[in-house]
Amino acid sequence: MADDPQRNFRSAYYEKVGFRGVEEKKSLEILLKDNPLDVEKLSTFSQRFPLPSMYRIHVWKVLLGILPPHSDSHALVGGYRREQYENILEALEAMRFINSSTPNTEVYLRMFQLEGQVLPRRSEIPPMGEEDEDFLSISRAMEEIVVNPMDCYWLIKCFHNQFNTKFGDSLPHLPKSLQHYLNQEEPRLLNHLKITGALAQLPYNPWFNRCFAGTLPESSLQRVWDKVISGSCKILVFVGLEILLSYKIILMGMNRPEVVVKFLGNIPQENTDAIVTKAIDLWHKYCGTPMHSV
Amino acid sequence: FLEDVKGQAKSELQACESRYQAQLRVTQTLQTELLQLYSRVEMEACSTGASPAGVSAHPHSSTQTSP
Amino acid sequence: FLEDVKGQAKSELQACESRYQAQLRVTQTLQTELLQLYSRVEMEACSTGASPAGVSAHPHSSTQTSP
Repeated sequence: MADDPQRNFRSAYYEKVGFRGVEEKKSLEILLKDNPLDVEKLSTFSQRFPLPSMYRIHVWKVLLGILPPHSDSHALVGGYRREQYENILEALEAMRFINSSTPNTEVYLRMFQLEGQVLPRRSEIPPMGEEDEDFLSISRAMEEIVVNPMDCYWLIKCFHNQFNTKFGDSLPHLPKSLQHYLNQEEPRLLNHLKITGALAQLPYNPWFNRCFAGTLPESSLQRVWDKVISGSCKILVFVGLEILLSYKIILMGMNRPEVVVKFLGNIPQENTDAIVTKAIDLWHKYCGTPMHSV
Repeated sequence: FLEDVKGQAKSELQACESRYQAQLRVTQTLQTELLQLYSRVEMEACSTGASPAGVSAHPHSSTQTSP
Repeated sequence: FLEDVKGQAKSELQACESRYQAQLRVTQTLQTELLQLYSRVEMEACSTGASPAGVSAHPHSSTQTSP
């Protein structure tokens, strides 16, 4: 399918004129009619194509196990999820841990902490740690993507849990991997970053631990998270790589690591869509396109 | 087909179990909070017997922890 | 045999449901107790301070609204 040049040309054309993924949308609709849903096929679809925004939340929920594969269980399980959410919220309100003016993201954090039995004592709440900040950062982005607070909480929680369970061990290796691919694509830039001492100080935490939440605007971010949620953390390396490649000329002109850090911590938000598109292409180039009949 | 039915039942049970576990955590958290509050009330009751001033600061600090 | 599997799944789910319901009642009781305790603490705080009773109602209103 992917080898058909005519089809590739057509897809590229649709992409240009704004009909991107007309066929993809149809094939996703067929997948979503399955009962039970084939989670593996949905993952493969999501690895290959961007999810149409009207189905994104639903597919994420299935991929993250918030909704089970059997569609006829969705009402029952959805009810359980809602009650769980409401009960925790109510308890935190009763304890006056939160009130109507508490920002949603902090509410989600406290809920998550309560569920994980790590809620601090209310009388001695410690300042937010790095992990809390990662959670809040992901929450802030998710909040922009998902309107319903209950869905939002479940997605944040399950995304966070799945990411750390699945990729926790891989995370420390991602910076090395980034260097490896940068060396393939642009050894001069790698060398420059090494010499200036910027390489060690690249924003690895916001890039990899927060999956670019706070770095990319949500419209671009959700296309990256499609890939992460469906099973790849390698995509994060290529997004980082593409950011470096896109700003190569600017970065080559910077000789102080703190200037590089400052620039990368606040990249221009205009062409992030193109960055993500190129990153996904690079990722497919190096890691292959998942082949599954969809 | 049988596996299918079993799988469906399993995922429903897991979701139900997750809701129950969360409720257990809620109970534990509420109990801890109540305990602390009770001991605070008792402490204050004792101290109001001896020195009435200064105690009033505590309850206010608790209402201010939520941003 | 299929009916058997379905029946078992149903009874497991029911058992989980009743455990949850029991836990839910516990939390409701605890939450009510917490509310009373808070209002007592606040009343005492008010009486040790200057302003008399009646003020303690306010903080509760904040717990009623979900974000």
